[in-house]
Parts: sequence; structure tokens; C-alpha cells
Amino acid sequence: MRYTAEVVISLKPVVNDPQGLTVRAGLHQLGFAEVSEVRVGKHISMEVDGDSESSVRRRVADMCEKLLRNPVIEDYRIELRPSVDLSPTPTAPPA
Amino acid sequence: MRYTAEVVISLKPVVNDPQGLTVRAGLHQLGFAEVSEVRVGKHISMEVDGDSESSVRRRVADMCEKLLRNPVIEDYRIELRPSVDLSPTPTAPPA
Amino acid sequence: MTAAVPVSDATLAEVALTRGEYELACRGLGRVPTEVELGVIGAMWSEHCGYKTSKPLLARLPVSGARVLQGPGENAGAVDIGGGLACVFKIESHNHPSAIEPYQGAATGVGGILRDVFTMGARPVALLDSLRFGPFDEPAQRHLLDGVVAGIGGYGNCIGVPTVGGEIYFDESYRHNCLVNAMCVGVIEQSKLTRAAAAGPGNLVLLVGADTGRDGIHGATFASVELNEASSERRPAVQVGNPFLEKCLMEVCVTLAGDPRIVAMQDLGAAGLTSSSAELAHRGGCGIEMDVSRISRRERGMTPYEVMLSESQERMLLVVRPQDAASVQVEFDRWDLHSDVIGTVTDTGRLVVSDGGAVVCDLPLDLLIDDVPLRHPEALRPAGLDEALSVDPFAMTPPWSMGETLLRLIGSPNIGSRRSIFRRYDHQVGDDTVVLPGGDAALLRVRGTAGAIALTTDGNARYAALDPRRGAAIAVCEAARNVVAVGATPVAVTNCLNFGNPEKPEVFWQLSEAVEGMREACLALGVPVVSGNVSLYNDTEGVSIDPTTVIGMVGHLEDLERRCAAGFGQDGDSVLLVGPVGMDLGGSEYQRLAHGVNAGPRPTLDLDLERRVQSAVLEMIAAGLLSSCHDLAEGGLAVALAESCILGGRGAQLSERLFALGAPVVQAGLLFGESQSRFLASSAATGVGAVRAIARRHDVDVRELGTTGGDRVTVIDVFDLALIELARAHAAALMPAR
Amino acid sequence: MRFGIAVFPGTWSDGDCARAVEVLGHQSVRLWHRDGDLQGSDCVILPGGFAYGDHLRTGAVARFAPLMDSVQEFAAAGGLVLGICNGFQILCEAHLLPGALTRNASLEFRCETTWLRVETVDTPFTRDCERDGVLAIPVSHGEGRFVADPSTLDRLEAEHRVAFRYVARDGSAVGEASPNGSMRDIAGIVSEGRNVLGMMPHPERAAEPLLGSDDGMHIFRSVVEAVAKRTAFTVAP
Ligand SMILES: Nc1ncnc2c1ncn2[C@@H]1O[C@H](COP(=O)(O)OP(=O)(O)O)[C@@H](O)[C@H]1O
Ligand SMILES: [Mg+2]
Repeated sequence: MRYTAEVVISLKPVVNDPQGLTVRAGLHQLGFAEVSEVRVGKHISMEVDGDSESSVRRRVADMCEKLLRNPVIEDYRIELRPSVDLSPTPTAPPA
Repeated sequence: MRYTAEVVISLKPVVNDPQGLTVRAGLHQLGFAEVSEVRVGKHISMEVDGDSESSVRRRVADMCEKLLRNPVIEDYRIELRPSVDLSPTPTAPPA
Repeated sequence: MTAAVPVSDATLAEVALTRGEYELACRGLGRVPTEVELGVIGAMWSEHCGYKTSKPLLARLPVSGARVLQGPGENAGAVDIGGGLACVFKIESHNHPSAIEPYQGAATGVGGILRDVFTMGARPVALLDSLRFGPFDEPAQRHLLDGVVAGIGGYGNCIGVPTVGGEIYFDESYRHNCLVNAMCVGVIEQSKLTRAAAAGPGNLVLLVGADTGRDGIHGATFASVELNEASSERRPAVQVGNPFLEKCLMEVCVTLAGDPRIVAMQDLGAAGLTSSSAELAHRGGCGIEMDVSRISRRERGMTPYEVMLSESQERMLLVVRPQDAASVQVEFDRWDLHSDVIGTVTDTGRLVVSDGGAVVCDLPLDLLIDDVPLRHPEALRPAGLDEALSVDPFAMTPPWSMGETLLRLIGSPNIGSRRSIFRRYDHQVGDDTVVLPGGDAALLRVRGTAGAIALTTDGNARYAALDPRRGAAIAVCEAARNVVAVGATPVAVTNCLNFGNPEKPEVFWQLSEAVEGMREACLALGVPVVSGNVSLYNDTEGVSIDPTTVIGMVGHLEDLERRCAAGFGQDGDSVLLVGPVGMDLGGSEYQRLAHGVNAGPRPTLDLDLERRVQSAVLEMIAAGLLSSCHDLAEGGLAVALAESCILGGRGAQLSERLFALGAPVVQAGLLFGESQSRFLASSAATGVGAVRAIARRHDVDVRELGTTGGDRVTVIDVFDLALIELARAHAAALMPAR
Repeated sequence: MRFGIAVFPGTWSDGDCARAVEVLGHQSVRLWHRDGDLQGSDCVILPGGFAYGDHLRTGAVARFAPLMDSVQEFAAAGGLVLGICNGFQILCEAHLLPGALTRNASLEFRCETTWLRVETVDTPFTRDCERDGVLAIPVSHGEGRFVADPSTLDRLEAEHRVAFRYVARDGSAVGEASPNGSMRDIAGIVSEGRNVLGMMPHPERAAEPLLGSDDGMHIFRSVVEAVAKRTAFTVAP
């Protein structure tokens, strides 16, 4: 089975997020006054092969622990769904 | 009403993603051979005040069009849900 | 006052006080401290802020000289560089945070040292980084290196201050304790130098820059204890920096330098508001009163304790006259920086903190600063040292031919090209970098004068592991040699003492020996120490790093036209060895590579000879006699030769037969030995006579070794290598498959 | 003539640009991001740096500064705008130039000398250069990989709007040595009206032989000549 895993890596709530501050200021400047508390994180999407959702989830969690997130300042969240091959696969850029 | 909006900004499929390639290579090196097609994007979460889900969604789409994504290279996706006040919010400084 | 806290061992451990120190504080205070007071005392009495172990040792350093405008005691030191200008500089460590979070740890280290310089009003013009990691062939170490380099670049590149120099060593000793030392250099008109001494009771205290969050609470005490398994629990002690905000802060502070509205400026570093406010008031012989409820927060529900000890980055304290506060705030507004009036200067000699109305801390500044309980640990020379020193390096047969040895050395991680590192740093912004990284000292032109400043950091800890005193003295000499090699006169020193846990007698012995060695060399060369930093407790599970004294040096070159480069400048020049022929193999990189040991007699050092050689070389360069000059360091004569060839893009043939004589190990000693006080220079054949005359006057040896030119690097009857082959090995040293 | 040099919070090569202009013997004024007044500038330089920290995307926030409204108008009226590094990124975000600048293929910041082949001299920024000549000019960026869709790239080439391409020192294809992996090795492009140039390398860092190269002065000198002659620029047939 192939799954699409989406991993969101976000800064822990107590950690300073300069990026988020700038984006918020930018939005306010553009007149989006209704926005507060902007936090910017990473979104990693990947295709993962595995036997079952639970085993894939364990593996992806393991990837997060070992490589994808920095436990000192970041949290992570995983979303999984069976992969449907809809999206065009990434192609090499035209030479 | 206050909503939590999560915006995922991803590179368009035709745009080369060296970061995704590097992450995939790193995962393979760590023995996660089951992973393919890694893409790295941005995840922006924010609190947005508004009257209704549909009006907030329109506003957030507007933010994406104006600032959050670069239409030349990026796509975006919005998720909305009513906000639950769990996290500590920053306070305005006492004057 | 809030109620006194019953103090448990756990509480004392959190604020890093011993029970004895706690009792001393109670006695000094005449009562039991409140919770906030306990936190304040713990921070101020930590090694990091209070220097309780190193203070008596540091007092031995020479700190004055004709060009010193500001010695230790302020945020950074300052020296006169002519034209009414001052050069302001300091080095600082960020070892512990970098070990835990390499990118942010290193980045905020850069942010911190930049603030120390622009707090004095000076515009930062250069950064240098001195790094130590475990063995380069280990992926985990490369990962650390990568994160640290990205972090230094991430901050420095963004703020627009060039990173022009530094050094990297890889050694087993740093496997669990990497070292990240950053030096910042600024320039300012002398009349605008801004001090961090509060004055004028009634004046207002402004906190400007970033909002205060729960960042790095106990960072100061964290740097004052050993790392252990449980350190990960302290992880929030790592802060995330915002170089963009610091850039804005820097622009305003630099603009305000010399402005009569500014009474004093002080950055917030270790222990945040606590140490900055206490030191600001104490330096001015005043008191200070603050209301923490007026401070802008990033998070809700912060206690006064957290606000006082937060190490949120990019913040500054200013003292202004009441009538000027509003107009000063406008300057910050212009850059979208908000500023809070948080308190006033008093004449009480006390640090008083309230939260709204309630006083939560009221402590005498003397108790916090003058009465830091000094520790006088026992000093003990390590037992194994004599054994290591008695090893005979000449009893070990070289495993490779001399040519192969040179190729291996020039391509080794400690000697090979650092280009893959420094090209990740913007080293040119500001358009003043005349000598780019890759040579000896970096050379920066000083606008408004005909001159330049030369900058370097040095600190080979292999010699220091065998003899900390000699090692520290060599670090000073080597830094001076790098400065001299570009034609500049050494002016002054900043230093970072990176050591293990000083409560271990062996470590305290190393520390006191190192300070002594630094003292001797600084005195001999006439370079005072104007600033510095101490990083102790670089231990993991009881194992300490090798004693590592990093010297940052500033030199001055009167006339930029009279500079010298490290690469051979033209074909047909004479290649000259200035200084003694030596063969000190103990502690050398050759020994590490060929035999995997660090043993034997460490290089000899004659400080008077060192001084004479440096004076002679400076005179030769000033007279325009040298077309290149390069100091001899790791890898000895052969490596210096290869480097001058690679940098100059031309080969050299040494016809001197000395190197072909004797057993292979003797050849190795002559070619790769790291004897001190030497330079490899080149000069037009017609200039050699004049070079000799200068050398003779200084009682220094000069030996003509051969000629530059061609595309091979040859030592007659010893080796004959293609320059391209050497250049390739050199370039590839730090370029592993990623 | 007078160069206007934009200053956003986070800009850092404004001083270097001012000095390059000064070396040529001309005047410059700083243009504060919050003001719309171009103070009579004959050419506006958007210099290097990290405007607003380059948070979110390089140039994304800077594009909305009041100053940029004036720059848009100025450019629409044929005024000369030179975007260097961060300035190029801002110009792309502001749609004054096509394409986008993305993270370097190496994922690393790169500060080093690059060699640029001059692809057209029919612009106010390159008229003092030699066609196919090679200039030594340093880069300093982490996000300089030029990306655009194939039709945009084809159009840029067809209209001779690629101003500079990264090449090897000897003028041959740069290949693996590209500092950022830009599509078709593009280092700089001009607008349809040829009056807006964006380039990643820093010509102001190549303003004096003392600092390694003065090749960058060709670009500033071109601007001075163009302003003096008020030449209209069209593509050579
Ligand atoms: N090894 C040293 N040699 C000389 N001066 C030192 C040394 N270590 C610290 N100092 C001086 O002690 C003072 C306090 O240093 P530090 O606590 O690092 O300052 P800051 O809090 O501003 O970073 C500074 O003036 C510094 O230059
Ligand atoms: Mg300081």
C-alpha cells in the first residue's frame, strides 16, 4: 500500500517565531486587521509504502524523531491517507 | 467568531524542490527506503476573527493571493476550524 | 515584599547556588531572599555573570597600553586606530547552546557579540568565528558543523556584517562539547564611544527591541554546569534569534552614539534584564528601580521571576534624561521598534523590582556584584602529563614518503581549504574586505584613513593539552604572526577561555597556567588584553575538553599600500625562511595524522626571539621588500610552502639540500615540524640583500631556500609534486559527499 | 545625475551602492521605504540585503512598501530601476520582472566571485559593456535560483531580455559551478521596456581593483551614459 503522509513541523508555542511576527505585520499592513498569532512552520508531504496505516504512522513518527524535526524547538503532527495517484508527479524542470 | 486557519503553501509540481530531494536523500540514508517524492512547503497557522466560516475563508484566500503565496511558483490550500483557546495568547503590553 | 521561599536542594540546584553560597547571601542580606531575589542572586553569582572562579586569575592579565581606550570591564574593549577612530572588539562563546541546537545556538551567539559591540556605539564591521568539533569523518560532527555554520551565516549574512575570518579544528576532545566562539569588531569615532554606566538619579530606563518571552530562562546558570543526559530537559534554554530585528536595533543604536540624549546603553545578554540592569547601575555607582509590569511580553502569564531572567534576544537598555525620552522613542519608532519606559535610575545602590505596585526584589548591588563568593579551587598538574611529554617523536618511523605525507596533510580536515565554509558567509558586504578569508589575517580598510585593521583568531589546543601555559602563549604568538604576515602591527587581544569543569583540580590548574601563558606572551609582544570571555564546564560525563584558549587579535596597518599577501606573487622570486630552522614534532598535525597521538615535547617558544622575528618581518614588509609572507603553523614548513604556492597559483623549487639529509623522521621533523617564530616569505632576488640586512639587525636568521615559479612544488631530492595535485587535495579537505 | 537608493528595514548594500556611485563621481540619495518621494532620482537602485528579514519569501513584504508604489509609477514612465540581489527579488515579487528567485540548488548561501557573460548591450545598464564580454562580479545570496515557466523563458530569450548569464571564467558554460542552479544560468534580466534590470550578483562590490574587480562599474557607467543621452532602448533586430 502507498500512503500520502503530510507532516507539519511547527515551532513549539513558547519559542520565538520572528517569521510569524513579520507575516502578521505584513498582513496588518495590507489591512487584514482580523489576523492574530501567526506561526510559520514547515509542511512536508511524502509518499510512503507500507503494510498498514498504523505501521506507516509509526515509521513516519520515527522519521520525525530522527531527522525531520528538531526536538529542542519544534513539534510535529502527522496526517496520513491512502495515496491516490492524482497529482502529476514532479518533473525535472525544462532544461 | 474566531477561527484557526491553516494555510499550506507548496511549490508547484513543475518547480524543482532541492530541499525535498535533500530530505528524501537523508531519509534514505537513515534506512527509510519506503519514502518517495518528498516535497517541502510552508505551513502558516493563524487566528482570524470573522462572522462566518465562508467570509473568513474568502479573506484568507485573499491573504494568500496578495501576500502568502507567490503565484509564479506556489500553490496554496486553506483549512479552517473554529478556534479553541488553548494556547497562551500574547497580550498587549500594559500601557 | 512577597513571602520568603523555603529553599530546597532542588531550588538551589535550579539557581546553581551551593547551600553555603545561599547562606552567605542570607547573611549579606540580613534575611531570606524572595523567589525573585533568589533567581537574581543565582544568576549574578553564576560563573557566567560573576566569574567566581576566573576573576582572580583574570586580574593577572596586562590590560593597559598606549593605544587602549577601553580595557576589560565594559561590554567590549576599544583601541586607538588613528584618525580619531576607535576599534571596538570582543569575543564570546556560545558553546553549550550550540551543542544542543547548532543553528540557533550559533546564530544567537553571533547576535550576542554584535550587541556587545554596538552597545558601545560602534558600527560592527566584521565577524570572526572560532569553531571546534569532534572528528570530521563522523557524520554527527559534520551535522553539527553544518548547523553551526548555517547559523553563523544565517545571522551575520542577514544583518549585513561580513564574516571575514576564524578557524576550525577537529579533534576527539570536542566530540561531546563543540566550541563556538564568535568575535565582533566595530569602528567608531573615539568621541562617540558610549559607555554602559547609569548616571543621574531620576533619569529614565528604556527597554527597547524584542518582546520578552520565556526564552532561555537559566541560560546563564546552564552555561555554568556540566552537560549531562538530563540537559535535554533544559532545552527551552535555547533561544531563537531574529537578525532582522537586530539589524534595525543596530541602526538606531549606532545612530544614537554620541548623541547627548543618551546617558548610557547596555545590551541584554546572559541573565537578561537581571545582569544588564544590575551592571548598568553598579558601573555608574547608582541604583535602579524597575516595574516589570511595564515590559512588553510575547507570552501571557509570565511571572516577574521569568521576566527578570528571560534571555530573549535583541533587547537593549538605555538610560535617558526624562525630557528626552519621548524624542528618543521616536528614533526607535522610525524602525518599527517599540520601546518601554520601565524604570528610573536611583541613588540607593539597590536593584529594586516591582510588579505593578508590589516590590518583588530589593537587593544591594554590592552584594550582587562585588560580593560574588569567589571560588579558589585546588590546582593540580594532571598525573599523566609527564608521561606524554617524555615520548620521543623521533622514535616513530614515518609511514609514508614525504611527498605523500604532504598531500595527506594539505588535504586533512585541520589544514585543508576552508572555502566550503567561508563561502557560506558573506565576507564582502561593506566593501572593505581587502584580504579575503583564506590567507593569514583578514585585512579591512578603515574608511576615512589610509590604513587598515588586521583581524585573526587563533588557538591550537594540541600544544595546550601538553602544556597549557605554552599553548596559550603560542596562541598569542600565532595570532600576532598572522597579523604581522599581512604587514600590520599587533595592537591588542581579546580572548575566550574554553575549559572544563574548574572544580576539577586538573582543570583549574590548566586554567591558571593558560592565563599565565597568555600574560607572558602579551607582555613580551606588547599587546594588552582589552576584553574576553570565559566558558567553563565544557565537560560531558566527567570528561573535559582540552584546555582551549582562543585569541582574537586586532592589528593596525598605517598604510594600506604597504600590505603583503600570503601567496607567492611572482615567478623567479627567492623563497626565504625567516626565523629558525626547527624540527618540533611534538603536538604537530603530522603526528596526529601519521601516528594518531599527541605526545612528546611541545614546541619550544622563545618569546624574545618571537618578538624580534616579528619586528624584522614588519620592517621588511614596510620597506616593500617582500612579495609574499605567510606564517608557519600547522603542518610546518612544507605546508606553508604548499599554501603559498596554491594561493599564488605558482609552484616553487627548493634547492636547499638540508631537507634531504638524515633519516626520514628527521626529514619529517624539518618539513612538518611546528617550530615557532617563523615565516615563509618571498622576495625579488635583488631584494634579498636588504632583507638579510634587516634580519641581521634584529638578530634573526634568514635562509634562502629556493625559487618560485613553474607548476610543480619541489624539494630537491625529497619530493616533486604537481601543484594541481596539491591544490585539488587542499580544496577537497572539507568537501565530503553530503 | 542622481541615483536614488532604496532603504527598507533589513537593506544592507545601500552604503556599498552609494560608494560605487561616488567612485563614479555622482550623487546619491537614500529613499526611505515609507516615503513615496523619489527625490528627483534619475535611476532608482533597489539594493541587496534582507528587507523585512526576507521572512515568508524574499521580497514578499517589501513589495508593499509605499516606496514601491512610486517605483512602479517611475518604471511605468520609463524610469531606470536597477534591482540588485534582494532588489531583484523584490522586483520579481512586484511583477516588474517575470519569474521568481528560489532557494539555491545547493541549499547553501553562497558568497563568491562569479563570471557573467553580457548577453545584450541593448539596455541602459549594459551599453558600456562589450557584447559577450565576461565580467567578474561577486554574488552573495541564499535564494538566487531563477525560475520561470518555459514559455516565459523562451520569451525572455527571444526578446533579448537576458542581460547576464553565469559562465565559467573562460566564458564557457558554467554547469555544476553555477552558484545557484538558475534556469538557463540566468543571472539578470530586463523588463519588456528594458528600463528595469534585476540581477543577483553585486556590481557595487566590483567597483575598485583594490577589492578584486572593477567590472561592476560598467553597469553604473552605462546608466550614467544612458541618462545623459536619454536614449530609448529597443531590441536590435
Ligand atoms: N578572559 C577574559 N579576559 C579579559 N577580559 C575578560 C575575560 N572574560 C571576560 N572579560 C571581561 O569581563 C567583562 C564581562 O564579560 P561578559 O560577562 O562576557 O560580558 P557581557 O555580559 O557583556 O557579554 C567584559 O568586560 C569582558 O571583556
Ligand atoms: Mg554585554
